[in-house]
Amino acid sequence: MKKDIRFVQGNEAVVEAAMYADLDFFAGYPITPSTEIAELLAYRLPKKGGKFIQMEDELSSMCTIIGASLTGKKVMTATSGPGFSLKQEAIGFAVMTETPCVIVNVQRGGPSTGLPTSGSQGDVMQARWGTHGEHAIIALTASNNQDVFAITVDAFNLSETFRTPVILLLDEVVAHTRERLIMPKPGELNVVKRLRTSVPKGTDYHPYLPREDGRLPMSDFGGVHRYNVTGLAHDMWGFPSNNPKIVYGLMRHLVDKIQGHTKEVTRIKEFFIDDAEYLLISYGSSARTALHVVENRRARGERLGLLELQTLWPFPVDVVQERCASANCVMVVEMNMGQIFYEVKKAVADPQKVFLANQIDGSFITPTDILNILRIIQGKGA
Amino acid sequence: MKKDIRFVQGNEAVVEAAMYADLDFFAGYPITPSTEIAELLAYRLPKKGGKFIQMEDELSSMCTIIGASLTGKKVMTATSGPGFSLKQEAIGFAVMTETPCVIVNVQRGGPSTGLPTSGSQGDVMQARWGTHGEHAIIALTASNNQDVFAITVDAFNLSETFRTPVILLLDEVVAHTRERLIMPKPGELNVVKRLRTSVPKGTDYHPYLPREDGRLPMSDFGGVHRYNVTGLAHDMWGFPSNNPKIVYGLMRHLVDKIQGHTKEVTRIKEFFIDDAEYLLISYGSSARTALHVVENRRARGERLGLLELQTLWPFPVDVVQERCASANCVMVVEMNMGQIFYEVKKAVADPQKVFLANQIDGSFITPTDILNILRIIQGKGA
Amino acid sequence: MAVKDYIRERFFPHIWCPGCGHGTIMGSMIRAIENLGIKKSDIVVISGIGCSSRICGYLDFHTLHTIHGRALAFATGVKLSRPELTVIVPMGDGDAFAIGGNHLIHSARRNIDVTAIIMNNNIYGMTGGQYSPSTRYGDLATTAPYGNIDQPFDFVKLALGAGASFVARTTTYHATSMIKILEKAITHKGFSVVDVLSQCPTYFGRKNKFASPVDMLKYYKSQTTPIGSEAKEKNPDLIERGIFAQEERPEYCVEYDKIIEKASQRKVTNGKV
Amino acid sequence: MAVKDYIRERFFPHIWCPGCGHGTIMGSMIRAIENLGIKKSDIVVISGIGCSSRICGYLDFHTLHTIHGRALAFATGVKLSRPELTVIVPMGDGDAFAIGGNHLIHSARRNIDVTAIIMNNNIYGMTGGQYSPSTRYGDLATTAPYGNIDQPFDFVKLALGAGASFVARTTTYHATSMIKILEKAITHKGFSVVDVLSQCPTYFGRKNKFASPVDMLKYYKSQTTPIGSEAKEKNPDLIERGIFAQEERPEYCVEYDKIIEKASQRKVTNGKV
Amino acid sequence: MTSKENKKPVINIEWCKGCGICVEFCPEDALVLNEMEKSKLVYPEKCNGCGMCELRCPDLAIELR
Amino acid sequence: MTSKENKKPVINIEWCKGCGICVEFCPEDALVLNEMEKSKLVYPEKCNGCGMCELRCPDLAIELR
Amino acid sequence: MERCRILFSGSGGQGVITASIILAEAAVLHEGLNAVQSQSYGPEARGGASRSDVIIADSDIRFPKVIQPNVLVCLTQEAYNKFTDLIRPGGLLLTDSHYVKQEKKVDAKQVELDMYKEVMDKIGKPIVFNICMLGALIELTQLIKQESIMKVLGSRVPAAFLDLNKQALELGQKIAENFDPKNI
Amino acid sequence: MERCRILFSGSGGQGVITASIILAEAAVLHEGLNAVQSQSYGPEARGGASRSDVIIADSDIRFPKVIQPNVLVCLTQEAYNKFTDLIRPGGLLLTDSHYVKQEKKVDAKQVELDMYKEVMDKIGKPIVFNICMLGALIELTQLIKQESIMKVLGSRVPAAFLDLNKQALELGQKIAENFDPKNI
Ligand SMILES: Cc1ncc(C[n+]2csc(CCOP(=O)(O)OP(=O)(O)O)c2C)c(N)n1
Ligand SMILES: Cc1ncc(C[n+]2csc(CCOP(=O)(O)OP(=O)(O)O)c2C)c(N)n1
Ligand code: SF4
Ligand code: SF4
Ligand code: SF4
Ligand code: SF4
Ligand code: SF4
Ligand code: SF4
Ligand SMILES: [Mg+2]
Ligand SMILES: [Mg+2]
Repeated sequence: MKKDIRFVQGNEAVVEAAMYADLDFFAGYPITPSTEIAELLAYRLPKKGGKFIQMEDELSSMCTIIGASLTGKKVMTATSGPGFSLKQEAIGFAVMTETPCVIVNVQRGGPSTGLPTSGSQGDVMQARWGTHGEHAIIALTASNNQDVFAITVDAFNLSETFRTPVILLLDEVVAHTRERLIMPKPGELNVVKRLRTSVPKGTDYHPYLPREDGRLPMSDFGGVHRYNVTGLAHDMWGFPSNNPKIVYGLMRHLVDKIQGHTKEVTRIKEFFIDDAEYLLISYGSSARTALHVVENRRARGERLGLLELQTLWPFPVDVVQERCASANCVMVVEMNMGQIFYEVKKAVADPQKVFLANQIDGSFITPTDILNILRIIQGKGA
Repeated sequence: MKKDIRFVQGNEAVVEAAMYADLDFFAGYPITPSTEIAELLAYRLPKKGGKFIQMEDELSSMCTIIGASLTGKKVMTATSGPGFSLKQEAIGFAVMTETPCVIVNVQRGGPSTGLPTSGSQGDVMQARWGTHGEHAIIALTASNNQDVFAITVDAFNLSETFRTPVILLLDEVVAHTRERLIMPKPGELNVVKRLRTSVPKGTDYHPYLPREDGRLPMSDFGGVHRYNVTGLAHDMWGFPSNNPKIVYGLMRHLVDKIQGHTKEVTRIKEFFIDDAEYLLISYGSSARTALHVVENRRARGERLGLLELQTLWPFPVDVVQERCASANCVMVVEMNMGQIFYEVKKAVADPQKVFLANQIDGSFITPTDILNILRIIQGKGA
Repeated sequence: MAVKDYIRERFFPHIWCPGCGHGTIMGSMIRAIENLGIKKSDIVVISGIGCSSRICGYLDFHTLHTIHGRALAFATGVKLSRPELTVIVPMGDGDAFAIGGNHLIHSARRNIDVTAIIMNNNIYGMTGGQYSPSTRYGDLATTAPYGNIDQPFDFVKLALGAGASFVARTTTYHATSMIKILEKAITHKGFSVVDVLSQCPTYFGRKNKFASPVDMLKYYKSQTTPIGSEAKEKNPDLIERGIFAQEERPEYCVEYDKIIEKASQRKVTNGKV
Repeated sequence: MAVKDYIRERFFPHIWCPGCGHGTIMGSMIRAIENLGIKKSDIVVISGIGCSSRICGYLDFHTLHTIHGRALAFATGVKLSRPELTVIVPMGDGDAFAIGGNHLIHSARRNIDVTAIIMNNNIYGMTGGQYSPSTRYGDLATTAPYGNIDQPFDFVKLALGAGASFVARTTTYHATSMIKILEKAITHKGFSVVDVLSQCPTYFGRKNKFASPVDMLKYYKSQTTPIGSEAKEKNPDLIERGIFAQEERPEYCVEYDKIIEKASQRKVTNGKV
Repeated sequence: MTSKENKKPVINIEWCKGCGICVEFCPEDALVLNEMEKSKLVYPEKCNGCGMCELRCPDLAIELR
Repeated sequence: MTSKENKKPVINIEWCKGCGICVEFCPEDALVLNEMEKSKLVYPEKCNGCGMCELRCPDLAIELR
Repeated sequence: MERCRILFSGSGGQGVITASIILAEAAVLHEGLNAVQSQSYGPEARGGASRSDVIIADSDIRFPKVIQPNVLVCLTQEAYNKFTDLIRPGGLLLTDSHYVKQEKKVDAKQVELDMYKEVMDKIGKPIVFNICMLGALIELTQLIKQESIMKVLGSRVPAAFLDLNKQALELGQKIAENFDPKNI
Repeated sequence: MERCRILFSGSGGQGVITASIILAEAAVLHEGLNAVQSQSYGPEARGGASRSDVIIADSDIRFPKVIQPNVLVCLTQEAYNKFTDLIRPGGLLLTDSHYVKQEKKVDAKQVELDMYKEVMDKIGKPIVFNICMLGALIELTQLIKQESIMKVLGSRVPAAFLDLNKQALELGQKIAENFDPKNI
């Protein structure tokens, strides 16, 4: 079979991947630079009997997909900064009710309306901490179309596996850059199906009682099991409880099911790491610039390496620590004032060797930007 | 003059302090456990010609106070977890437009609806990172009525001084506990007035051109200077710009005016720190339990000390580092899964000596909770 | 089946205060459903946050207790995914028309087949008696200590203005007709809004000089009148009850099926529209 | 004064596409203000986000360019703080009635003295042509490639249902009457909503077979009619324009003054209400 | 539905919260609030089986049987 | 306001975007889009000074003077 | 003085929370003491069991909750069952015989008073039952002076009702004064 | 092949962005090459100057933006003024004489073609001006084969207009072929 090659934007890669992962339902509200995702799905979803709805705002879009997910659908929404802020309350509801869903946030320049059409990576910490209350979350990213595809499929898979919202944290540059996408064949990538309970009708089903392997099989709303779902702290039946023991169990479960599976959730890519003196750590579009620099300097014999993170949350502390151990110097390349930078500092044994190479003026980070900072780190001045 | 002593809830202390700090305008939406603030202000504000309005939701409440602030008023809103999530987009607008305002978030158990009537400190990281886009923020807290009063006045002062939203991050226990409040006399506490431009009518006024001391005098909307305010990246006139130089300057200004003044913004309290072997770090209601433990053990000759943080953001890295230097062991006492804990770990030279003493089951952290963990840290087991 | 077959008995007596109208509405809902003979597993009840919203815990249907004001958005997701289910959304007046007002008008506009039941007690019960968008001018509330200066919405007018195809009003006093109205609302193919006046003796009543729940029901009895009655002509202050609109209009999920049909006939052309 | 005295000339030519109706509305706004003789420094213009909202940059008043959908909430803060100012809020149809719908109906309910001008192009212009709550059934949009199945709001009906005391509709073709209507809306003491049909040739027009802005104005000319005209009787599909409501009702800020008066007469009793 | 005519209210005193609604609006005054503030069918002979007490009780505490 | 009767449209070609609205709806057909796609008062004598071109121009590019 | 930790418990309508606040406020405003008060919110506070924690001391009070009360007041059987085990050895357990039957011995002074009945007999207004309870409490504990309570009531209660409250307070004191432990 | 970095610039309605995408898509889908394309969004994309970056290479392309183009296409004077300094030494600068007057010498092959006029004269439809430009570009750079462009057009353009596009493409090629640098 001939390869199915496309020339598409990152946003289109998201759409193709979501369709590949059996997306059934999308609700959204337009916002630059994520709008193409909605536009394409408005066209694509009905073709396979799926549902697309443009809601009145981002708050309702988020709520709508949660409702749809509970009926057994695979669901997604897509937005950018301001809309991501608006979705936070409902994202917390999805966390608390353990409802699978994928939220795409195509980052643009902030804060506030900021620079709507510029790339940025300013929402990394918000993806982790944007909703109120203690919780854990999964956030993934990618730097090129092929990876965007794979990571999007992964986002759905992890969302189903851990019954949790997964945030796909892209950025304007990745979303809007057109490049090749080789469409994976059906079956080529793993697609995790919704895990449904095997408890038969008439037998008690506990929506919030984890199995031995920690997973919680679901029962579709409208199916044979009638149960309650609430954003309040709740017991294994889904009914409100403020019994400290039950609350404690719930909180630990919600956090541990993610933090405790960091290894399984971690996706990274490594370039010339083994003997790297200067280890660059980057993600999303800025990893492209970082890789450009690494390849370029390797060609001149300089020992640069790149660790590209695709899982941002839970932060892969162990992997980062290990990979940084032998480098003389670590440089985090990102388009903000150091959000992953501080996580790396926290992770490594000798934080004073970690530096930040960044760009915050709305323009895309260039190889020169990185090299200039590298030179300074090397003590060579400006 | 006789002391004016009151017996009030923390929420009332906030109200008294806000009135002391010349609050003119409050907009809010009821939510437990912050509602008393709105209720009391509905009664109090009109008495002095101030305005109280209950809006249709939290999003609009936040926007409404920003509008009012721009006309020259001192403004406040109050909410709790879910409402705080909803305000995030507009908080970012206040950051970007440098509009003074105070946002009270009385924390309750989360995530989602969680435990609406329980105390918690789960929104600490959200206060820092809840809105999209890179930014800086000031967040304050306090543990008892007298401090709540002083810190609330401070919140207004810092908000005016730095032209920035200030988050007053209380918790249910502090908000709902009744205790003594000795009302400061007029003039006893400093009250910073809105800094208005001295540029006369007809002369050009630059709303976003910092003075030499870094401050930006304001001109009331409706006054003699007509200018533009926007959430887009903007120039010194307030007009949209995506010129990288201007954007860079704006971003640095927004962040540096706060991060660069960490020392001025830092409020702490110290108890028995000098010779403390075991240094507890805490804030808000949990600092009460921590202090209880410290005093209790000191009485038995054990060298415990407490560093109570009242400024959470910008995180007082230097102070924490310095105070922790001589302790054998640092214990962060909080009611979440370690939000300030990780900041402390980041700040100190030897992070492995930092431990977490926390409570996440919805009940208030007790001296026994802390002592049990202390015993384990001391290697004495459970 | 008996009423008890529709509830989760272990949570009774329920949490609502003595004489709270919300319980009566719950009873009427159950009876309407019983009369219609809808299977319990075909019903999804979705609520927001408020005293009213606690209804979810008590009903033995698929129940989804969501966040304040957004229940209809969740309902849109459930209904559009599974149009064959009966979706009922009981809401407080604040939930439905303060924070949730936008979702209500947009649901009405789309005419999605969901039944919105407004458990309208003219106050925020759950948070302890603040004024709501249906608190009348001059009424007292904890955030309106000098009397409310907000004009209330007329929920019926607003729902009609937004395009709702079924709009009705009733009260907890008029339990028999409430049941009938709810039956019609639930069977109506399209978005239905039923404004049910419901007493909150604890907060609204106490603040506004109603000595007891009984007094509040007396008020509903004496101060309301069927639509277009003579009494209304004489006393225009009377609140009308009955069905204000019941129209057949294109329903959203049905319309969506047409989209699916159209779409499946067209060929995908390189992902371009 | 001339039109140019009301604008920030250095930003001209403006950013709107050739033939975009938003410019015409801006012109009419300026002329209405000029006719009313209101001082520039007494006017605050507040907008949200959208092509429409860029109007703030161009007008030499106090201008506040806020976030999507919330302009009226900001306006409430400004107006309630400084009731003596004239507050005008130009909004896109999406801004006003999609994400911002709730604030619009609540502003109407409160009857706060703010003038909301809906620059209604039946589309999301800024984001490139998605359907809005006023996109008609069957129209095409980038998110409605098979034709829109949403029913549009009738903004006039909705505003009336929400209790707005001044409601009008006009079009960019009818520039003269637009100016008159805007004058009345601005002077009206209370919340005013003016729905101005405004062409977006770039997205709405192109998708929906309007060859040019001119064609769109022709449509406004031929497909609208004054309220209660004979033409409407013959062709009920015609869109009515004119003033639908203009009523004196208690205005929010005025009411608030009464609260202040009441409050200052009562003694504080230990902070208790 | 079967006819309710011969049925009389049975009150679940565990659920009854004593609001008095059934008592006040019983057309035949058949019900009374007892000393425990619970509704009681004191005059069963008066009861016409109309069922309004059942329908109005906010606590689902009355069932005609 | 002063009478506009003797006034004629003056077009600011820097601002005119050539949308053609003024041209199409001029009651006297006094305006034309020129080769640069800018509006031009080609027949000043026809112009009746009604000012509709000014009022409808989306670019504030016309002023009657 | 010794730090005194008091836990008040009862049902929603009995006014326990109000009484507890009055007590604490009296301590702070009129006796120069420190006091903290907090109460259980949450679903259980509506209709069901309600609880109010008061600590009174002459030094600073940090930890504001009562874990082991010196003084436990239970005004419903449910509250009695729930809280009675918490009491500190040697503490005081006060109940009202109309509502509660003390079923077991605890290592505390157990006082059962007929306050409700007496209020109904002597005053006839159940609304001041809580104040009567407060009277009994201050009599038994000698924690706060009657005048201090009256001052607080003076600032909170409409003048017309002040006398009624005073009667209730004094009634409570008298009942407690007359209490003979042997009666249990 | 050498990595080729192309910067297209012009005004909104000229179809530069579409042309750039067609070029890049042809490289990827029909010539087995890598290509990335991105464009400026933002206010300037509406009405004002628009810009599209294309990189074509036979190896992986990491950094996706064009900083110094080998090939610079300017279709308005404004674009010419703004971007002309960016060109790489030895690169190619292509402009249309109807829109742009090349005012200075740069260290690049400067090509000024009369594409707009020719399109109007020979085809009469300004809409295919961008395709004509593309024809000239592939002729001058020999980067992509004509057939590859036509294949992309075949999948994008309604059948009825395909021929028109072909004409334009070929016209562009011919204009470029005939270009004599001495004419400048
Ligand atoms: C986002 C958010 N804001 C506010 C609240 C607090 N809150 C809970 S219920 C409620 C209103 C209750 O009033 P209503 O909807 O009329 O229901 P009722 O309790 O009267 O039945 C409010 C404001 C919340 N839970 N979430
Ligand atoms: C919270 C948020 N959501 C979405 C957007 C993206 N957005 C900007 S303008 C707009 C709609 C524009 O449509 P309309 O309000 O009708 O104004 P127009 O551009 O048509 O004048 C949208 C969805 C945003 N800026 N903020
Ligand atoms: S507070 Fe009001 S609405 Fe809530 S349960 Fe009590 S009576 Fe009902
Ligand atoms: S896109 Fe539409 S609304 Fe926006 S400026 Fe262009 S024509 Fe006007
Ligand atoms: S059934 Fe009717 S008559 Fe009988 S007790 Fe109930 S209300 Fe009264
Ligand atoms: S109506 Fe129900 S709750 Fe009320 S008194 Fe009668 S039986 Fe009891
Ligand atoms: S209406 Fe204005 S912009 Fe349009 S052609 Fe005429 S002058 Fe030019
Ligand atoms: S003023 Fe009137 S007549 Fe004269 S050019 Fe303009 S539209 Fe035509
Ligand atoms: Mg209510
Ligand atoms: Mg629009």
